[in-house]
Amino acid sequence: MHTDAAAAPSRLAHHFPDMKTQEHAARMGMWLFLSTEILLFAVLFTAYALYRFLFPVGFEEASRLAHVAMGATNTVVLITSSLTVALAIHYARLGENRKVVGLLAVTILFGVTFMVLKGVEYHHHWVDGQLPGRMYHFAGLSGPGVSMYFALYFLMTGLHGLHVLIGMGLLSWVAFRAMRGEFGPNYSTPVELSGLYWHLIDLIWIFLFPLLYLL
Amino acid sequence: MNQLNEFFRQLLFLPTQASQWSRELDYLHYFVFVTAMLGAWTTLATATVFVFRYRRKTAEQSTPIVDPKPIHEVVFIGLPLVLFLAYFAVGYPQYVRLQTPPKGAMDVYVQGKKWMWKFAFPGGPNSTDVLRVPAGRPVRLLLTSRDVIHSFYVPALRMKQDALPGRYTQIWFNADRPGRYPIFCAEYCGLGHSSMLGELVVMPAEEWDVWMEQQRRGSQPLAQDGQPTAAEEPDLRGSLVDQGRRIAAVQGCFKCHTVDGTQHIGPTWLDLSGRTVKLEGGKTVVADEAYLTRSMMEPNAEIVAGYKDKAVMPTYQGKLSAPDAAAITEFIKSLRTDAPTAEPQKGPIYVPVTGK
Amino acid sequence: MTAATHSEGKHLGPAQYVMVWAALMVLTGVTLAVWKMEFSYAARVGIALGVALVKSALVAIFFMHLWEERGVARLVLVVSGLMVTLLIGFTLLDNATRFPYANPPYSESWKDEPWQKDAPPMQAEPPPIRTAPKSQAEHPAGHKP
Amino acid sequence: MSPSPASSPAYNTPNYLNAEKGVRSWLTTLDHKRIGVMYLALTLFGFFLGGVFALLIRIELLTPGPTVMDAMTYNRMFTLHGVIMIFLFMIPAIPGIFGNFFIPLMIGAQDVAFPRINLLSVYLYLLGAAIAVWGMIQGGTDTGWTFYTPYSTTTVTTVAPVLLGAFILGMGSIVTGLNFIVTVHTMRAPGVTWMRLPLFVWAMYATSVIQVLATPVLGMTLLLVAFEKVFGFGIFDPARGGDPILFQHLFWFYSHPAVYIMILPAMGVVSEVVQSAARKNMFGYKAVAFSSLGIAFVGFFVWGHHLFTSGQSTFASGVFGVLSMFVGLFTAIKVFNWTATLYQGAIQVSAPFVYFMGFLYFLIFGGLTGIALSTVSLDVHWQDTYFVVAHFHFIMVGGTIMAFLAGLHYWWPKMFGKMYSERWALAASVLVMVGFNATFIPQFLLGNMGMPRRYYSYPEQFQALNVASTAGASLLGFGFFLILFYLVASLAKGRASGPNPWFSRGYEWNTPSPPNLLNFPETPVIDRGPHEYQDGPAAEVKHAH
Repeated sequence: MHTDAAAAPSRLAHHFPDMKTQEHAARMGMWLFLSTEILLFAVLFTAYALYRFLFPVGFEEASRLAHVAMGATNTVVLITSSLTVALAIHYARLGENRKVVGLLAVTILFGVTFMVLKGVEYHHHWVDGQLPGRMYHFAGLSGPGVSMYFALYFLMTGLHGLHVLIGMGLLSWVAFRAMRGEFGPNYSTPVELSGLYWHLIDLIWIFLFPLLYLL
Repeated sequence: MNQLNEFFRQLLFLPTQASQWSRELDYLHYFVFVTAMLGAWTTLATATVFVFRYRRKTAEQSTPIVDPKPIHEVVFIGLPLVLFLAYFAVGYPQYVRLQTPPKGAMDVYVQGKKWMWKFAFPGGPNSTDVLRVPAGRPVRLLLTSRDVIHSFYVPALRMKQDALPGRYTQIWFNADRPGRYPIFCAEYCGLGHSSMLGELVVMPAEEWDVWMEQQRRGSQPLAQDGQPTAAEEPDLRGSLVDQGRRIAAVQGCFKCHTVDGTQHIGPTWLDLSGRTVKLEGGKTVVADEAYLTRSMMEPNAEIVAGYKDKAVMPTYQGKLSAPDAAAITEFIKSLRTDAPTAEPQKGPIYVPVTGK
Repeated sequence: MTAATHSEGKHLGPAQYVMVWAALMVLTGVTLAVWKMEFSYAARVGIALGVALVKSALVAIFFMHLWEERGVARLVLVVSGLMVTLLIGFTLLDNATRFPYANPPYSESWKDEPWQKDAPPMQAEPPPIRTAPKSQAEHPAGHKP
Repeated sequence: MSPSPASSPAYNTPNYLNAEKGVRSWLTTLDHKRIGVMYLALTLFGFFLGGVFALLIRIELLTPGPTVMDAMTYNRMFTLHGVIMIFLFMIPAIPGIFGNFFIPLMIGAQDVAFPRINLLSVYLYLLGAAIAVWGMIQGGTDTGWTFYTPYSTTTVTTVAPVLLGAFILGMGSIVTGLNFIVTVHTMRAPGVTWMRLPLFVWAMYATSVIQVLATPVLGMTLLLVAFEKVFGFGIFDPARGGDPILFQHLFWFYSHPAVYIMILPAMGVVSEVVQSAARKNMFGYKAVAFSSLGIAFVGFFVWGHHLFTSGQSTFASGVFGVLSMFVGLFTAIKVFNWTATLYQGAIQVSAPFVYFMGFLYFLIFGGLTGIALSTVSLDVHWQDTYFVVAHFHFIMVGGTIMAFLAGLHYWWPKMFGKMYSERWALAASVLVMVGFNATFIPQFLLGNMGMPRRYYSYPEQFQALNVASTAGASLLGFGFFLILFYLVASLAKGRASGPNPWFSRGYEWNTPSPPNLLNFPETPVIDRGPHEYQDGPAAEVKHAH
């Protein structure tokens, strides 16, 4: 494969010498952005580590209230959606836009599934009063660290869920562009970048699932 | 040695040294000061010499390329590193010593709250703002706070420790020079941060023993506030407001009245002065100086609405002189806030979650 | 994709992606299996985190194409990971070694220390951890047996 | 460098200032130079606001008791001063202004990598600033810029808007840093190798790494505080088992590296100024370049030195203390190399150089007091006193602002093509430096005496030094106004500076002043390092104009 800037002159910004530099820059920018996302979650992971260290019993008991079956299903859903995105990128590079659209649609469907299951879980916790901090009023379990677990549970899954929503938005936009047949061997950057974002969401969930549901 | 110490202490505007630890800390301070000054001025003098020696002669003068040899950078790195690590090697053990109380140290519980210091000896007595300790004996402070973070700071001891709400931190000292030293709050805690002053009274050990003996003789030493010794002159420093605060603390007013708007056994003093107060029985009265003084002398004559069952305040007739009462009134008048919401502050409550 | 940073022949095909996916599924199964077994606390934490690390490495290297990426992009993830470790590590270092009562009340570090008898009461005895009575355990999913 | 000379016909295109006209063309510009100028106007306005609050604080402290305001107003004043100075001036100023303007010029690029995102950062700055300042004034925030819990979560004043504003400002800062990293990696002209990068670019690169890695932590932490205050989540709430020191850990994980976000660009600026003013290549280029990265890296390991008296463990304090020494070490390396650069130079004592000398002086003393503070035991006395205030201002005002002024005077002719009055500039520099010393040396002594910071009233023995400090502050304020006055006057009446008034060989001087809308008519090819003056006037890029 070689760069063919002339084939897509409109995509080359004036300040870049050629397409390959421009795409390299875009990918590097995305990676740096992902690192800020990781650091954003790092705060919650730190709080989690600290309070788990301080209140091991409270956290263990509280995590028994989490709905493991739904969590596990969501894990499978997200990992599979990562596969579909990876395949979408693969076909975008080959210029097979129809396959890209299909795979992205499946991915978005997985995203919807994830959010629905998450919503069901939230609903159960809400009904039972298993809520963060001062809102916690679940009669079945009390003690030091319990409401802290739910504060972190809601913050971490909430922030993650927000990212899933943003990711679904990004993928819909990319799918729309794929529908117009924009991607090919010379141009697949938007698919790749939004794919990176989706994989990061998966990557964070891989840690959230055992920490919040299983330990 | 002593003169040298005194010379540097005054040169650097440092307060009295009231403990051996503070003296040793100051020696490190002098060492850091002298070496840092030498290093700094040597560097700056070198730069200045270069500025005068290498002035530009023509606008586009050429200069040689000068690159460092490895030895240059080794020296540039090595010299400060050795010096900085030397500072640390002296300073860190000192810090560890301050954080490790010796066995047999006397415990004192310190509670910061907006905006005063409360002290409690195990077995009594308690006191507000004034801590009396014996000279030459190690004292461990266990600090906590009722609301936000405060920091217990005694410049004369060069010692500071934050008081955290809901938990304890510790620090210890061994003051060896009798005297009265100010206590500051060093962690910003709101409106009264800068008036959260206290006093550390270091008494000769025998005197302190006698004083303690007297304090514990009462029927309820745990509930009792420490009183000043008879020989002590009243502290007349500061404005009338400061004095009023001190007198209120000694008289135990803060056991029932708060100054930060929190409701307690008695009505809060914050924004009290000038306010129209509703009384039991429906009457109202403006809280002016006369009302405030009346309330001290005949507290049960005009009971504030809602406090009927809690009307436990004793009369201070005979306990408070007229100037003392005036000083307290002034202090109450100084307590104002223009807080944008009228709702009084609810401090955090320290009851565990019971999950009901 | 252009050749700038992706050397020839390093591209993965659908078959490889499916293999990675299968590996991820197996590892998820391992995590769940370990959770069902009664290992010690430390072992459970260790295995769960270890498996999560392996899984995230798989996602990063294959799905996110670090395999074909050059230079800085690889560094970015490693450095972010380092910073996260740093933040968690130093914070825990402090809480694990500090004066026990400077940690929150009823936390682990208060447990083994005999609290001074004459301390002014700060709060009542720590409430015991009370677990859910039977009637509460009727949720559709997820309760640990 | 062998680009077309600045006088060649290729350069007879309009410069970036007059290429397009009208407010709209400024508000929608994607040009990095215009964005730099917009940052100049915005951050200077922030600096003015913060300065006014600083003077009000100093006036209040003239007498031990109440002077002109009550305690609540005073607490709001220092909160406004801190938040505005740090988030609206110190952090965005040098990267926003000089970074945007000069990084592309210095690496031979036409623009930064993501011009649209660059413009977005300006609007994020505006939005964040508006929300934060509005929130502080409307809600009367009185927490100080550190937002320590549980004070910030229990105070009766409004805090959430300021936190949100700071979060948005943080996003702007991240975006700028991200942009610079990618720019430096991907857009260097042929011949601009890593070892030929101007030292300002090195410093900005290191700064950007910190911005990208540290700022999200602050953003999330502030959001947690807002959640706690509004919904009572209890992460930092002692009543629910939360640990207030956790907030301090998270806060300083950003805010300590943040002081390097403020000082590293300053170090980059003076590296350029000193080479140009002394007509010398940097003595120990690699040492200076890599020490920037060293500071950025080690800066992440030292945050705990803000917590020596907070209840942090003794052991952790030791670890943080000894690591802090290494940050000081990297700064010392830079100081020695700058000094050695003067050796055998050809020094022109102009306004930028005077500010460089001022910077050197303030950085040395500010840095050494920093080392003294991280000598763990001494900090127990100084923590939260005016000594810390003075140390911080020595580095931030004495260091960053001196460097900012050095850069402003050095690059002013490049940015606007006009020369200011050198005589007025020298007079103002003396005023600023004397005023600065008079303001903050008394504060060191106040700290030694034990006066805690954020004190509205104070015991009488502290008054004399406080009065001296206030006097110095008014001198300082007057100096800044003088600078503003002659710089603005130079725009209207100054003589044209020509492309290279300093006869500098920094890469950015190979463009006309002000530069063209398109920086270079064709991609330049670089064949020598910046600031090499060994071969006489013959090698100078000649600019007939």
